[in-house]
Amino acid sequence: MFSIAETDIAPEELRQQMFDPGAGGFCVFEGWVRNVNEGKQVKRLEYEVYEPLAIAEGEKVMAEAQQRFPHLKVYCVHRSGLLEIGDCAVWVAVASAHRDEAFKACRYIIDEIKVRLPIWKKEHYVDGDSGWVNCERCASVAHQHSAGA
Amino acid sequence: MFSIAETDIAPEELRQQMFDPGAGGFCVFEGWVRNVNEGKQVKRLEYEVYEPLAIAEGEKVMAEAQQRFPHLKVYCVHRSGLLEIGDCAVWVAVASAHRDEAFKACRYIIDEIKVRLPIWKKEHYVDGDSGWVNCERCASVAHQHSAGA
Amino acid sequence: MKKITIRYFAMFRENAGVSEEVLDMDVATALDVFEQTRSRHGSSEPIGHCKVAVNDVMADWSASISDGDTVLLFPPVAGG
Amino acid sequence: MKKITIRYFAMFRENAGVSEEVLDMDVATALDVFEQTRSRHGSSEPIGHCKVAVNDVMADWSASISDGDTVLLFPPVAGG
Repeated sequence: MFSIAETDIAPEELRQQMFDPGAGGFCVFEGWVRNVNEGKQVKRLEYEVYEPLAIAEGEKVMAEAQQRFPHLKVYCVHRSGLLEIGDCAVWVAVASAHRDEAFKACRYIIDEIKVRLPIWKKEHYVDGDSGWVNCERCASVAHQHSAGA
Repeated sequence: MFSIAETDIAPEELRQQMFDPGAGGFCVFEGWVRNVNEGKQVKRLEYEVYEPLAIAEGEKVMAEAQQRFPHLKVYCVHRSGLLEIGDCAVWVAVASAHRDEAFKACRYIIDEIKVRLPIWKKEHYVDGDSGWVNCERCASVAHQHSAGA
Repeated sequence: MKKITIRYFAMFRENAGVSEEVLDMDVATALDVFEQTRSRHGSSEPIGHCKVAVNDVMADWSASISDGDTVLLFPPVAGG
Repeated sequence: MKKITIRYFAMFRENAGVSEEVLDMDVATALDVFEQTRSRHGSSEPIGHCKVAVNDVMADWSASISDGDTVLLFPPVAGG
Protein backbone atom coordinates (compact mmCIF):
# COMPACT_ATOMS: atom_id res chain seq x y z
CA MET A 1 0.00 0.00 0.00
CA PHE A 2 2.71 2.48 0.97
CA SER A 3 6.18 2.41 -0.49
CA ILE A 4 9.34 4.45 -0.95
CA ALA A 5 10.82 4.76 -4.44
CA GLU A 6 14.46 5.54 -5.11
CA THR A 7 13.83 6.18 -8.80
CA ASP A 8 11.18 7.95 -10.94
CA ILE A 9 7.55 7.35 -9.99
CA ALA A 10 5.59 6.03 -13.00
CA PRO A 11 2.00 7.28 -12.55
CA GLU A 12 0.48 5.50 -15.54
CA GLU A 13 1.72 2.05 -14.46
CA LEU A 14 0.51 2.69 -10.93
CA ARG A 15 -2.86 3.95 -12.18
CA GLN A 16 -3.51 0.73 -14.06
CA GLN A 17 -3.13 -1.24 -10.87
CA MET A 18 -5.87 0.79 -9.22
CA PHE A 19 -8.70 -0.49 -11.41
CA ASP A 20 -11.63 -2.05 -9.59
CA PRO A 21 -14.95 -2.86 -11.30
CA GLY A 22 -16.85 -1.47 -8.31
CA ALA A 23 -15.00 1.87 -8.40
CA GLY A 24 -16.85 4.91 -9.69
CA GLY A 25 -14.52 7.59 -8.34
CA PHE A 26 -10.75 7.78 -8.59
CA CYS A 27 -8.77 10.61 -7.05
CA VAL A 28 -5.04 11.15 -7.43
CA PHE A 29 -2.76 13.67 -5.82
CA GLU A 30 0.78 14.22 -7.04
CA GLY A 31 3.33 16.45 -5.36
CA TRP A 32 5.67 17.98 -7.93
CA VAL A 33 9.01 19.68 -7.40
CA ARG A 34 8.44 23.32 -8.23
CA ASN A 35 10.98 25.92 -9.21
CA VAL A 36 10.37 28.31 -6.35
CA ASN A 37 9.74 28.08 -2.61
CA GLU A 38 9.26 31.00 -0.27
CA GLY A 39 10.71 33.36 -2.83
CA LYS A 40 13.87 31.34 -3.51
CA GLN A 41 14.67 29.83 -6.91
CA VAL A 42 14.94 26.07 -6.48
CA LYS A 43 17.28 24.05 -8.70
CA ARG A 44 16.60 20.56 -7.36
CA LEU A 45 15.78 18.85 -4.12
CA GLU A 46 16.71 15.90 -2.05
CA TYR A 47 14.55 13.74 0.16
CA GLU A 48 16.04 11.89 3.09
CA VAL A 49 13.73 9.11 4.23
CA TYR A 50 14.09 6.86 7.25
CA GLU A 51 12.46 3.93 5.52
CA PRO A 52 11.53 1.51 8.32
CA LEU A 53 9.48 4.11 10.16
CA ALA A 54 8.30 6.00 7.08
CA ILE A 55 6.76 2.80 5.75
CA ALA A 56 5.23 1.83 9.11
CA GLU A 57 3.75 5.30 9.64
CA GLY A 58 2.63 5.51 5.98
CA GLU A 59 0.72 2.23 6.32
CA LYS A 60 -0.85 3.51 9.52
CA VAL A 61 -2.04 6.69 7.79
CA MET A 62 -3.60 4.64 5.02
CA ALA A 63 -5.37 2.35 7.46
CA GLU A 64 -6.79 5.44 9.18
CA ALA A 65 -8.00 6.78 5.83
CA GLN A 66 -9.75 3.47 5.13
CA GLN A 67 -11.50 3.64 8.50
CA ARG A 68 -12.63 7.27 8.10
CA PHE A 69 -13.49 7.24 4.40
CA PRO A 70 -14.04 3.64 3.32
CA HIS A 71 -12.71 2.98 -0.14
CA LEU A 72 -11.82 0.11 -2.40
CA LYS A 73 -8.17 0.62 -3.22
CA VAL A 74 -5.44 2.97 -2.16
CA TYR A 75 -1.81 3.38 -2.96
CA CYS A 76 0.88 5.84 -2.04
CA VAL A 77 4.50 6.08 -3.05
CA HIS A 78 7.01 8.69 -1.89
CA ARG A 79 10.37 9.42 -3.46
CA SER A 80 13.73 9.43 -1.75
CA GLY A 81 16.97 10.83 -3.17
CA LEU A 82 17.62 13.60 -5.67
CA LEU A 83 14.73 15.15 -7.65
CA GLU A 84 14.66 17.73 -10.44
CA ILE A 85 12.03 20.41 -11.15
CA GLY A 86 8.81 18.76 -12.33
CA ASP A 87 9.62 15.36 -10.84
CA CYS A 88 6.88 13.61 -8.95
CA ALA A 89 7.79 13.52 -5.24
CA VAL A 90 4.69 11.74 -3.99
CA TRP A 91 1.76 9.96 -5.64
CA VAL A 92 -1.43 9.19 -3.71
CA ALA A 93 -4.39 7.46 -5.33
CA VAL A 94 -7.75 6.31 -4.00
CA ALA A 95 -10.43 4.37 -5.87
CA SER A 96 -13.85 4.18 -4.25
CA ALA A 97 -17.50 3.61 -5.09
CA HIS A 98 -18.27 7.35 -4.97
CA ARG A 99 -16.20 10.47 -5.41
CA ASP A 100 -16.66 11.94 -1.94
CA GLU A 101 -14.68 9.22 -0.18
CA ALA A 102 -12.04 9.26 -2.92
CA PHE A 103 -11.37 12.99 -2.49
CA LYS A 104 -11.48 12.91 1.29
CA ALA A 105 -9.30 9.84 1.72
CA CYS A 106 -6.76 11.20 -0.78
CA ARG A 107 -6.59 14.53 1.02
CA TYR A 108 -6.34 12.89 4.42
CA ILE A 109 -3.42 10.74 3.30
CA ILE A 110 -1.34 13.54 1.77
CA ASP A 111 -2.01 15.88 4.71
CA GLU A 112 -0.88 13.29 7.25
CA ILE A 113 2.06 12.06 5.18
CA LYS A 114 3.45 15.57 5.06
CA VAL A 115 3.51 16.01 8.82
CA ARG A 116 3.97 12.55 10.31
CA LEU A 117 6.48 10.57 8.29
CA PRO A 118 10.21 10.75 8.98
CA ILE A 119 10.98 12.39 5.63
CA TRP A 120 13.13 15.49 5.24
CA LYS A 121 13.47 17.79 2.26
CA LYS A 122 16.63 19.68 1.40
CA GLU A 123 16.33 22.34 -1.24
CA HIS A 124 19.25 23.23 -3.48
CA TYR A 125 18.88 26.76 -4.78
CA VAL A 126 19.92 28.33 -8.06
CA ASP A 127 22.27 30.65 -6.12
CA GLY A 128 24.25 27.64 -4.84
CA ASP A 129 22.82 27.76 -1.33
CA SER A 130 20.87 24.89 0.18
CA GLY A 131 18.69 24.32 3.18
CA TRP A 132 16.45 21.88 4.98
CA VAL A 133 12.83 22.83 4.53
CA ASN A 134 11.15 23.61 7.80
CA CYS A 135 7.56 23.21 6.75
CA GLU A 136 5.83 25.90 8.79
CA ARG A 137 2.34 24.66 8.03
CA CYS A 138 3.39 21.14 8.93
CA ALA A 139 4.93 22.25 12.20
CA SER A 140 1.81 24.17 13.11
CA VAL A 141 -0.38 21.16 12.35
CA ALA A 142 1.93 18.90 14.34
CA HIS A 143 1.67 21.34 17.19
CA GLN A 144 -2.12 21.35 17.03
CA HIS A 145 -2.06 17.56 17.07
CA SER A 146 0.17 17.33 20.09
CA ALA A 147 -1.82 20.05 21.84
CA GLY A 148 -5.11 18.24 21.11
CA ALA A 149 -6.94 15.96 23.51
CA MET B 1 -9.83 23.71 -21.27
CA PHE B 2 -13.05 21.72 -21.45
CA SER B 3 -13.73 19.20 -24.17
CA ILE B 4 -15.98 16.30 -25.11
CA ALA B 5 -14.34 13.06 -26.33
CA GLU B 6 -16.09 10.51 -28.50
CA THR B 7 -13.39 7.90 -27.94
CA ASP B 8 -11.25 6.64 -25.03
CA ILE B 9 -9.80 9.27 -22.71
CA ALA B 10 -6.00 8.88 -22.46
CA PRO B 11 -5.04 10.07 -18.95
CA GLU B 12 -1.29 9.76 -19.35
CA GLU B 13 -1.14 11.93 -22.49
CA LEU B 14 -3.36 14.52 -20.84
CA ARG B 15 -1.27 14.46 -17.67
CA GLN B 16 1.89 15.30 -19.55
CA GLN B 17 0.26 18.46 -20.87
CA MET B 18 -0.44 19.65 -17.33
CA PHE B 19 3.19 20.16 -16.36
CA ASP B 20 4.10 23.62 -15.12
CA PRO B 21 7.42 24.44 -13.42
CA GLY B 22 5.59 26.52 -10.79
CA ALA B 23 3.19 23.71 -9.88
CA GLY B 24 3.70 21.90 -6.58
CA GLY B 25 0.31 20.23 -6.33
CA PHE B 26 -1.53 18.24 -8.98
CA CYS B 27 -4.96 16.76 -8.34
CA VAL B 28 -6.87 14.51 -10.71
CA PHE B 29 -10.35 13.12 -10.51
CA GLU B 30 -11.53 10.37 -12.83
CA GLY B 31 -15.08 9.08 -13.02
CA TRP B 32 -15.11 5.38 -13.92
CA VAL B 33 -17.99 3.24 -15.14
CA ARG B 34 -18.74 0.84 -12.32
CA ASN B 35 -20.51 -2.48 -12.49
CA VAL B 36 -23.37 -1.65 -10.15
CA ASN B 37 -25.66 1.31 -9.50
CA GLU B 38 -28.43 1.43 -6.95
CA GLY B 39 -28.37 -2.33 -6.63
CA LYS B 40 -28.61 -3.06 -10.37
CA GLN B 41 -25.86 -4.85 -12.30
CA VAL B 42 -24.61 -2.51 -15.01
CA LYS B 43 -23.29 -3.91 -18.29
CA ARG B 44 -22.33 -0.67 -20.04
CA LEU B 45 -23.51 2.89 -20.31
CA GLU B 46 -24.16 5.58 -22.81
CA TYR B 47 -23.66 9.32 -22.49
CA GLU B 48 -25.72 11.70 -24.54
CA VAL B 49 -24.12 15.13 -24.67
CA TYR B 50 -25.47 18.32 -26.15
CA GLU B 51 -22.05 19.58 -27.14
CA PRO B 52 -22.51 23.30 -27.84
CA LEU B 53 -23.96 23.96 -24.41
CA ALA B 54 -21.97 21.31 -22.55
CA ILE B 55 -18.75 22.96 -23.72
CA ALA B 56 -19.97 26.50 -22.97
CA GLU B 57 -21.15 25.52 -19.48
CA GLY B 58 -18.03 23.42 -18.87
CA GLU B 59 -15.80 26.41 -19.69
CA LYS B 60 -17.89 28.54 -17.37
CA VAL B 61 -17.46 26.08 -14.49
CA MET B 62 -13.72 26.08 -15.03
CA ALA B 63 -13.53 29.87 -15.06
CA GLU B 64 -15.45 29.90 -11.77
CA ALA B 65 -12.99 27.38 -10.29
CA GLN B 66 -10.09 29.61 -11.34
CA GLN B 67 -11.71 32.59 -9.62
CA ARG B 68 -12.49 30.74 -6.40
CA PHE B 69 -9.33 28.63 -6.12
CA PRO B 70 -6.63 30.23 -8.27
CA HIS B 71 -4.51 27.65 -10.01
CA LEU B 72 -2.03 27.37 -12.83
CA LYS B 73 -3.54 24.87 -15.21
CA VAL B 74 -6.78 23.00 -15.48
CA TYR B 75 -8.27 20.58 -17.93
CA CYS B 76 -11.45 18.57 -18.12
CA VAL B 77 -12.68 16.11 -20.70
CA HIS B 78 -16.00 14.25 -20.63
CA ARG B 79 -16.91 11.25 -22.74
CA SER B 80 -19.91 10.88 -25.01
CA GLY B 81 -21.20 7.64 -26.53
CA LEU B 82 -20.97 4.05 -25.36
CA LEU B 83 -18.71 3.11 -22.41
CA GLU B 84 -17.81 -0.23 -20.86
CA ILE B 85 -17.13 -1.08 -17.19
CA GLY B 86 -13.88 0.53 -16.09
CA ASP B 87 -13.85 3.13 -18.85
CA CYS B 88 -13.02 6.66 -17.86
CA ALA B 89 -16.15 8.83 -18.23
CA VAL B 90 -14.66 12.11 -17.07
CA TRP B 91 -11.14 13.35 -16.31
CA VAL B 92 -10.54 16.54 -14.33
CA ALA B 93 -7.05 17.78 -13.50
CA VAL B 94 -5.76 20.86 -11.71
CA ALA B 95 -2.14 21.92 -11.26
CA SER B 96 -1.46 24.67 -8.76
CA ALA B 97 1.29 26.07 -6.56
CA HIS B 98 -0.08 24.34 -3.45
CA ARG B 99 -2.27 21.32 -2.87
CA ASP B 100 -5.20 23.04 -1.21
CA GLU B 101 -6.28 24.91 -4.34
CA ALA B 102 -5.65 21.83 -6.48
CA PHE B 103 -7.99 19.67 -4.40
CA LYS B 104 -10.67 22.33 -4.02
CA ALA B 105 -10.72 23.42 -7.65
CA CYS B 106 -10.83 19.78 -8.81
CA ARG B 107 -13.72 19.01 -6.48
CA TYR B 108 -15.59 22.16 -7.48
CA ILE B 109 -15.31 21.31 -11.16
CA ILE B 110 -16.54 17.72 -10.92
CA ASP B 111 -19.38 18.67 -8.56
CA GLU B 112 -20.64 21.37 -10.91
CA ILE B 113 -20.10 19.35 -14.07
CA LYS B 114 -22.31 16.61 -12.70
CA VAL B 115 -25.27 18.88 -12.10
CA ARG B 116 -25.04 21.70 -14.65
CA LEU B 117 -23.97 20.33 -18.01
CA PRO B 118 -26.48 18.99 -20.53
CA ILE B 119 -25.20 15.44 -20.31
CA TRP B 120 -27.40 12.40 -19.78
CA LYS B 121 -26.47 8.89 -18.75
CA LYS B 122 -28.33 5.79 -19.84
CA GLU B 123 -27.46 2.59 -18.05
CA HIS B 124 -27.74 -0.77 -19.78
CA TYR B 125 -28.19 -3.52 -17.23
CA VAL B 126 -27.05 -7.13 -17.25
CA ASP B 127 -30.73 -8.23 -17.19
CA GLY B 128 -31.34 -6.52 -20.55
CA ASP B 129 -33.19 -3.55 -19.10
CA SER B 130 -31.98 0.02 -19.48
CA GLY B 131 -32.79 3.37 -18.01
CA TRP B 132 -31.82 7.03 -17.87
CA VAL B 133 -30.06 7.81 -14.63
CA ASN B 134 -31.87 10.35 -12.56
CA CYS B 135 -29.09 11.53 -10.37
CA GLU B 136 -30.88 12.14 -7.08
CA ARG B 137 -27.98 13.92 -5.46
CA CYS B 138 -27.63 16.10 -8.56
CA ALA B 139 -31.32 16.97 -8.57
CA SER B 140 -31.18 17.90 -4.92
CA VAL B 141 -28.15 20.13 -5.49
CA ALA B 142 -29.81 21.72 -8.53
CA HIS B 143 -32.84 22.39 -6.39
CA GLN B 144 -30.77 24.02 -3.67
CA HIS B 145 -29.13 26.19 -6.31
CA SER B 146 -32.38 27.36 -7.82
CA ALA B 147 -33.85 27.93 -4.38
CA GLY B 148 -30.82 29.98 -3.34
CA ALA B 149 -30.60 33.77 -3.39
CA MET C 1 -49.02 32.82 -32.25
CA LYS C 2 -45.25 32.32 -32.41
CA LYS C 3 -43.33 29.81 -34.46
CA ILE C 4 -41.22 27.87 -31.96
CA THR C 5 -38.65 25.16 -32.61
CA ILE C 6 -38.55 22.70 -29.73
CA ARG C 7 -35.70 20.25 -29.22
CA TYR C 8 -36.01 17.25 -26.92
CA PHE C 9 -33.09 15.46 -25.30
CA ALA C 10 -32.48 12.02 -23.78
CA MET C 11 -35.59 10.79 -21.94
CA PHE C 12 -37.69 13.62 -23.38
CA ARG C 13 -36.67 12.73 -26.93
CA GLU C 14 -37.44 9.05 -26.42
CA ASN C 15 -40.80 9.85 -24.89
CA ALA C 16 -41.71 12.40 -27.56
CA GLY C 17 -40.60 10.07 -30.34
CA VAL C 18 -38.99 13.03 -32.12
CA SER C 19 -35.87 15.06 -31.41
CA GLU C 20 -37.24 18.29 -32.83
CA GLU C 21 -40.53 19.83 -33.88
CA VAL C 22 -41.71 23.24 -35.04
CA LEU C 23 -45.00 24.41 -33.57
CA ASP C 24 -47.16 27.53 -33.70
CA MET C 25 -47.66 28.29 -30.04
CA ASP C 26 -49.32 30.84 -27.82
CA VAL C 27 -46.52 31.18 -25.28
CA ALA C 28 -44.86 33.98 -23.32
CA THR C 29 -42.16 32.12 -21.36
CA ALA C 30 -39.99 29.01 -21.51
CA LEU C 31 -42.22 27.58 -18.80
CA ASP C 32 -45.23 27.89 -21.12
CA VAL C 33 -43.39 25.87 -23.77
CA PHE C 34 -42.53 23.17 -21.21
CA GLU C 35 -46.10 22.99 -19.91
CA GLN C 36 -47.71 22.91 -23.34
CA THR C 37 -45.49 20.10 -24.58
CA ARG C 38 -45.66 18.11 -21.34
CA SER C 39 -47.71 15.36 -22.98
CA ARG C 40 -45.14 15.01 -25.76
CA HIS C 41 -42.10 14.89 -23.49
CA GLY C 42 -44.19 12.66 -21.23
CA SER C 43 -42.33 13.09 -17.98
CA SER C 44 -43.39 13.40 -14.39
CA GLU C 45 -40.06 14.94 -13.44
CA PRO C 46 -40.48 18.00 -11.22
CA ILE C 47 -39.61 21.06 -13.25
CA GLY C 48 -36.96 21.93 -10.67
CA HIS C 49 -34.97 18.91 -11.90
CA CYS C 50 -35.20 19.95 -15.54
CA LYS C 51 -33.42 22.73 -17.40
CA VAL C 52 -34.11 24.86 -20.41
CA ALA C 53 -32.03 26.71 -22.98
CA VAL C 54 -33.20 29.29 -25.46
CA ASN C 55 -31.24 29.68 -28.70
CA ASP C 56 -28.34 27.69 -27.25
CA VAL C 57 -28.06 29.75 -24.05
CA MET C 58 -29.02 28.32 -20.65
CA ALA C 59 -32.12 30.18 -19.48
CA ASP C 60 -34.54 30.49 -16.57
CA TRP C 61 -38.03 29.10 -16.90
CA SER C 62 -39.27 32.70 -16.77
CA ALA C 63 -37.28 33.64 -19.91
CA SER C 64 -39.36 35.42 -22.58
CA ILE C 65 -39.91 33.49 -25.79
CA SER C 66 -40.08 35.29 -29.14
CA ASP C 67 -41.28 34.23 -32.55
CA GLY C 68 -38.61 32.10 -34.20
CA ASP C 69 -36.88 31.03 -30.97
CA THR C 70 -35.49 27.56 -30.44
CA VAL C 71 -36.29 26.09 -27.03
CA LEU C 72 -34.20 23.16 -25.75
CA LEU C 73 -35.87 21.00 -23.11
CA PHE C 74 -33.43 19.15 -20.86
CA PRO C 75 -34.55 16.32 -18.56
CA PRO C 76 -32.52 15.79 -15.33
CA VAL C 77 -28.84 15.74 -16.21
CA ALA C 78 -26.32 13.18 -14.94
CA GLY C 79 -22.81 13.97 -16.03
CA GLY C 80 -19.65 12.48 -14.58
CA MET D 1 24.08 5.00 33.70
CA LYS D 2 22.49 3.50 30.62
CA LYS D 3 24.12 2.66 27.33
CA ILE D 4 22.09 4.53 24.68
CA THR D 5 22.46 4.48 20.91
CA ILE D 6 21.44 7.83 19.44
CA ARG D 7 20.72 8.29 15.74
CA TYR D 8 20.58 11.73 14.15
CA PHE D 9 18.69 12.52 10.94
CA ALA D 10 18.82 15.26 8.30
CA MET D 11 19.65 18.65 9.89
CA PHE D 12 20.51 16.99 13.22
CA ARG D 13 22.96 14.62 11.52
CA GLU D 14 24.64 17.45 9.62
CA ASN D 15 24.92 19.54 12.77
CA ALA D 16 26.17 16.66 14.92
CA GLY D 17 28.66 15.60 12.26
CA VAL D 18 27.79 11.97 12.95
CA SER D 19 24.75 9.87 12.14
CA GLU D 20 25.02 7.67 15.20
CA GLU D 21 26.78 7.56 18.54
CA VAL D 22 26.68 5.34 21.60
CA LEU D 23 26.78 7.14 24.94
CA ASP D 24 26.57 6.24 28.61
CA MET D 25 23.81 8.50 29.84
CA ASP D 26 21.91 9.31 32.99
CA VAL D 27 18.46 9.57 31.41
CA ALA D 28 14.90 8.54 32.27
CA THR D 29 12.95 9.71 29.23
CA ALA D 30 13.35 10.43 25.51
CA LEU D 31 13.19 14.11 26.42
CA ASP D 32 16.28 13.72 28.62
CA VAL D 33 18.18 12.25 25.67
CA PHE D 34 17.09 15.16 23.46
CA GLU D 35 18.08 17.77 26.04
CA GLN D 36 21.44 16.19 26.84
CA THR D 37 22.45 15.96 23.19
CA ARG D 38 21.11 19.38 22.27
CA SER D 39 24.58 20.80 21.76
CA ARG D 40 25.44 17.94 19.39
CA HIS D 41 22.27 18.17 17.29
CA GLY D 42 22.73 21.94 17.50
CA SER D 43 19.23 23.07 16.71
CA SER D 44 17.02 25.82 18.04
CA GLU D 45 13.92 24.04 16.74
CA PRO D 46 11.14 24.00 19.33
CA ILE D 47 10.76 20.46 20.60
CA GLY D 48 7.12 20.51 19.49
CA HIS D 49 8.35 20.52 15.87
CA CYS D 50 10.64 17.55 16.42
CA LYS D 51 9.82 13.87 16.86
CA VAL D 52 11.38 10.90 18.52
CA ALA D 53 11.34 7.15 18.03
CA VAL D 54 12.59 4.50 20.41
CA ASN D 55 13.78 1.19 18.97
CA ASP D 56 12.12 2.00 15.62
CA VAL D 57 8.72 2.86 17.11
CA MET D 58 7.40 6.44 17.15
CA ALA D 59 7.29 7.59 20.78
CA ASP D 60 6.29 10.47 23.01
CA TRP D 61 8.97 12.65 24.60
CA SER D 62 7.88 11.20 27.94
CA ALA D 63 8.70 7.62 26.84
CA SER D 64 10.90 5.71 29.32
CA ILE D 65 14.39 4.90 28.12
CA SER D 66 16.08 1.66 29.15
CA ASP D 67 19.66 0.49 29.01
CA GLY D 68 20.46 -0.62 25.45
CA ASP D 69 17.71 1.41 23.77
CA THR D 70 18.18 3.14 20.43
CA VAL D 71 16.78 6.68 20.34
CA LEU D 72 16.12 8.29 16.95
CA LEU D 73 16.02 12.09 16.94
CA PHE D 74 13.97 13.59 14.10
CA PRO D 75 14.15 17.29 13.19
CA PRO D 76 11.01 18.88 11.68
CA VAL D 77 9.76 16.64 8.88
CA ALA D 78 8.68 17.85 5.43
CA GLY D 79 7.30 15.05 3.32
CA GLY D 80 5.29 15.46 0.15
